[in-house]
Amino acid sequence: MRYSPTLVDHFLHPRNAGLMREPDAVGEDEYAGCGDLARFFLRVREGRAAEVRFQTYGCGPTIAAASAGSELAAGRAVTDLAELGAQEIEHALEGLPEDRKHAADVVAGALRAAARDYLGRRNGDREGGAGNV
Amino acid sequence: MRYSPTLVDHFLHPRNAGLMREPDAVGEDEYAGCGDLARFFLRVREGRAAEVRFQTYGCGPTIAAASAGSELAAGRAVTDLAELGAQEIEHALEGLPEDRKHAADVVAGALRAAARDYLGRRNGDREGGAGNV
Amino acid sequence: MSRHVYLDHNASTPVHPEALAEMLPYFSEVYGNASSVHAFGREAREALDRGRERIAASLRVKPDEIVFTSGGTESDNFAIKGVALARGRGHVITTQIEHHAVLRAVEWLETQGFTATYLPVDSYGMLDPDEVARAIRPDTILISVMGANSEVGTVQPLAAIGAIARAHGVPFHVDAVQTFGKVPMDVVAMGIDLLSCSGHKIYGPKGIAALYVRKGTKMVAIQHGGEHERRRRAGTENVAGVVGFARAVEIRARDMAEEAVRVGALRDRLWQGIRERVPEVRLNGHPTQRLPGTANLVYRGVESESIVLGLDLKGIAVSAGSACTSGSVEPSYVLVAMGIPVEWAMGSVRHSLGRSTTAEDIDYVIESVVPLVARLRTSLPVGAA
Amino acid sequence: MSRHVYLDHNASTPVHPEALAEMLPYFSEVYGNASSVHAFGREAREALDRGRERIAASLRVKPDEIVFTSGGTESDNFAIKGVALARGRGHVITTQIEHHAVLRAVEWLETQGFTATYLPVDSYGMLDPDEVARAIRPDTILISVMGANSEVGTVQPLAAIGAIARAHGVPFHVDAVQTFGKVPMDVVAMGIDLLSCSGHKIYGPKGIAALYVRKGTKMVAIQHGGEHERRRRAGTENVAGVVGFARAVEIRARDMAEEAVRVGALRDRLWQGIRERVPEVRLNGHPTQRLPGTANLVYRGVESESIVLGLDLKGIAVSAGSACTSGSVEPSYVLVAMGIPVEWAMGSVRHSLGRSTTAEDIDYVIESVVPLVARLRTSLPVGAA
Ligand SMILES: Cc1ncc(COP(=O)(O)O)c(C=O)c1O
Ligand SMILES: Cc1ncc(COP(=O)(O)O)c(C=O)c1O
Repeated sequence: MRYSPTLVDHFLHPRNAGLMREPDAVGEDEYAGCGDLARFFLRVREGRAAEVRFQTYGCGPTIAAASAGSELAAGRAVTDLAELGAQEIEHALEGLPEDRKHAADVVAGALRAAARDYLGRRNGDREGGAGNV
Repeated sequence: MRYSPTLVDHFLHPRNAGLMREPDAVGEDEYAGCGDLARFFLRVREGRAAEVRFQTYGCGPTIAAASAGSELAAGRAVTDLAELGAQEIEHALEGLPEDRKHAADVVAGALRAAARDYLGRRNGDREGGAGNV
Repeated sequence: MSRHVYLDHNASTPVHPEALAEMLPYFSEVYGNASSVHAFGREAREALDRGRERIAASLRVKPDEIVFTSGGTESDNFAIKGVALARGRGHVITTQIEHHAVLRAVEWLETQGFTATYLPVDSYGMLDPDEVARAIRPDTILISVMGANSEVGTVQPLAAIGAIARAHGVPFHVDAVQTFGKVPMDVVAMGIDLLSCSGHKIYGPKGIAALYVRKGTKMVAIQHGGEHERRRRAGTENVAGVVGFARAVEIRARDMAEEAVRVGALRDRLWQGIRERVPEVRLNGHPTQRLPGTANLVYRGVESESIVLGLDLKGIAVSAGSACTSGSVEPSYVLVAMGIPVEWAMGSVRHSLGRSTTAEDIDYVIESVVPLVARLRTSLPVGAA
Repeated sequence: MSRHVYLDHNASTPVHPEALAEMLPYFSEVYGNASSVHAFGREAREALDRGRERIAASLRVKPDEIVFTSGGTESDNFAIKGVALARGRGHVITTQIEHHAVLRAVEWLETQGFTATYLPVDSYGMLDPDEVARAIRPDTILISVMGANSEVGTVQPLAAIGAIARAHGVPFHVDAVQTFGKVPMDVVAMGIDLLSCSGHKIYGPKGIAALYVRKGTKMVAIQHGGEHERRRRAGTENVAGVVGFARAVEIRARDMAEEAVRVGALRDRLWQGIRERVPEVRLNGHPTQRLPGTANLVYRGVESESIVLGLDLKGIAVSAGSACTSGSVEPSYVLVAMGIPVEWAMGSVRHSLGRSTTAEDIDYVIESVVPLVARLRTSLPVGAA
């Protein structure tokens, strides 16, 4: 098999797939030139990702990467997720073939975007609040 | 085998090969661009080839063609040999591959040359004689 | 994964056991070089000549009109570049849905100062012969149209195109790699001047193919060296390959009609089974002018590669219309040329049936694909968000 | 004709039984297209990758520096045209004694506006590296020199030539079709940038070969189509061929040194046996820098083809240095380049020994050739007339 058993397992049984109602943050990334797309929803409690859900469109590795990404993001500090690297996703999948590295890229990108969306909103609140002080 | 059993037999056991002392006629032909060469010697009695010998240099089919040519020339009228066609040689060998047709050409050419050499010498004699009348 | 179902016969096929059996002596027993004049060489030459005659007979052409090559790609390259380079310059007509072996060869000619027209096709993948007639210019030197498309199976109106080519005195090349041995062809009646066909698509070995070149067609060699193949293609001849190819061709000629009916019925069973149970699926290609064993399906909103992977994990081999290699995916250029919307075209899956395919195989594929598509769609609906 | 003696191993060889055995499953069992992503394709891909690794290991290079092709001729064409067309114009250096696959490819480049120098060799068929150095010009884009000559077996001073090429920054191609697997080679130490090698000359199958392309060598594909072989050579890969080739290469690596000694001794026995009993015979080629199994003899005044035929009728396969095809014979261009007089060169006969050759074979050849040459000479002495 080209793909690790872990990747295959995520593909066959994706964790945390689907929409989230009223998320605290949403982030999306698309792989340039490629149709692959991932979107993550975060529910944040005390600066941590309490709940993570995703939607994705793409080849098997992208689906698996999104599932693995949702698992490793859960419980993590949002500030931490804002700097998430693709290698961590790839590591969680026990490797990716050279021509499928974009699966990790697009998922890491979407998670970072969601985290930054949250941090941006909070900053916006604070800034807004600061104006009222 | 590419070659007929008759051809192979002539190649393995060439008839009438070798020099002739004091022949009545000699003829030679060479295949243009190809190293193949045949030379025929005739001893003529009453307008017929009483004895035929040849020398040749060339590939197997040329050697065989010379041998076959020497056999079919023996006993023939020299005027007849002066018009000998390559097809007759080829026929005597039971065929030649397309790329070895030159074997028959060069042998027929050498036999014609020998016959014409004889006829030329005789004409020379007669013309010389006529001047004396 | 206990079950194995191979529905990728348009990619490659197993060598027919009879073809393999006939090839075997030509590896270690009859091993002479067919150019050698001694007995070992002549034995090889005889097998080669005989192979040429057998393939020529099946195409109903003359043996010396067959040139052996190393594959469909080489045959296509040879036909296109060989004719074009013999002219030096001019205009080539082809279609937007050719195999890359043709497209890239024509594109290369464009870099060498030739010009080219890539004709569109309709939504069935069919070329309109009138388009060909309109595209012909005084400097047109070649028309190259595939016999049948490998992705969707649409069979082109070759006879009509051939008649136009003949009327204009333009050489006509047909890439018949997916056509020869699958649907009836009459090379002469169709006015074909050059025809590519290949071993491994029709149960012959990989690494051997042929180009038919009608006598009198002006072309030059593109692989230079010794004087093999009547100086048209240099290189020691692959005798075992030719023998296996020849046998495979004969077997196809024998079995083609019967197989077409059997495989066509299985393909219909597949399509019926899926359309009844999966919403938003469509079948691409022409309803009647098509290869019997090819079913190209698209599932809206689902990416093909995830279906290929899902089925692969069930032991089923199909192929994605669009392949994401080296990071760049396009929807299949064939489907795009047919005007299939991109969100559909990204989800195309080709099933190509063959000799070994059974009704049980088909039912297993249907059983496997239905929940797979459902899962891929329901849990991962980006479009719906 | 009861006895069969094959002394034409430079023309082609039987597939080694171990190589054939390893190939067999890749015809009808593992038949996927190596470009397909499903399990059937991956199995084929693994065999292909593994084959590439095995051949790379034997050459001590990296697997992705190996490109598979259909034969030595294609490898030579690809190396020469691929490098030249990447540059667009320039000057190519080669020798007068290359195989036609190289000569004709370089000649073709000349028709495309490139220039070429064909270097002479000495009377042993040896190229002087200084000649190479002197021929290099600012616009020289390629040096192509064969590893060993197929007719006379002379092995060229590759390391010296490679050093010169490297010093001038000119890519160095070696046609090693007759060299690889027969004499030790060190691709990297010899400064070789491109190396052609082929299956059927070393007990692998016909129809498969490779080109080593050192990483960083600038070249373009010449066979266009799909993205196989890292976009360097389009076309479905011949998996069975690669597997058989890889095994053959490994066997050669294992047996080469021992075989060289054994076969070299048999060749000496042949030459001694003949020279003692036949007047006016000479051995062509280099006394020490040579392939172990090649003996090129010339018999003064006798035409080679009649010897080939005479031996053929005894079941012995040898080859003529000069071949009279399509009506035109030249003496071997290799012998002419070596300065062998024409009346000698027309009588050259190549004996190429191999794995199966025995001392009995050699004695039988000597016994057969002695009376044959005598008969051809005594009964048919044109020169003497
Ligand atoms: C229509 C068509 N032409 C050409 C080819 C090229 O054949 P190959 O990859 O065997 O060289 C193929 C197969 O992939 C094909 O389907
Ligand atoms: C030195 C050399 N180069 C190239 C070739 C061409 O190989 P092939 O005929 O297998 O394509 C040969 C074999 O004939 C050869 O001896």
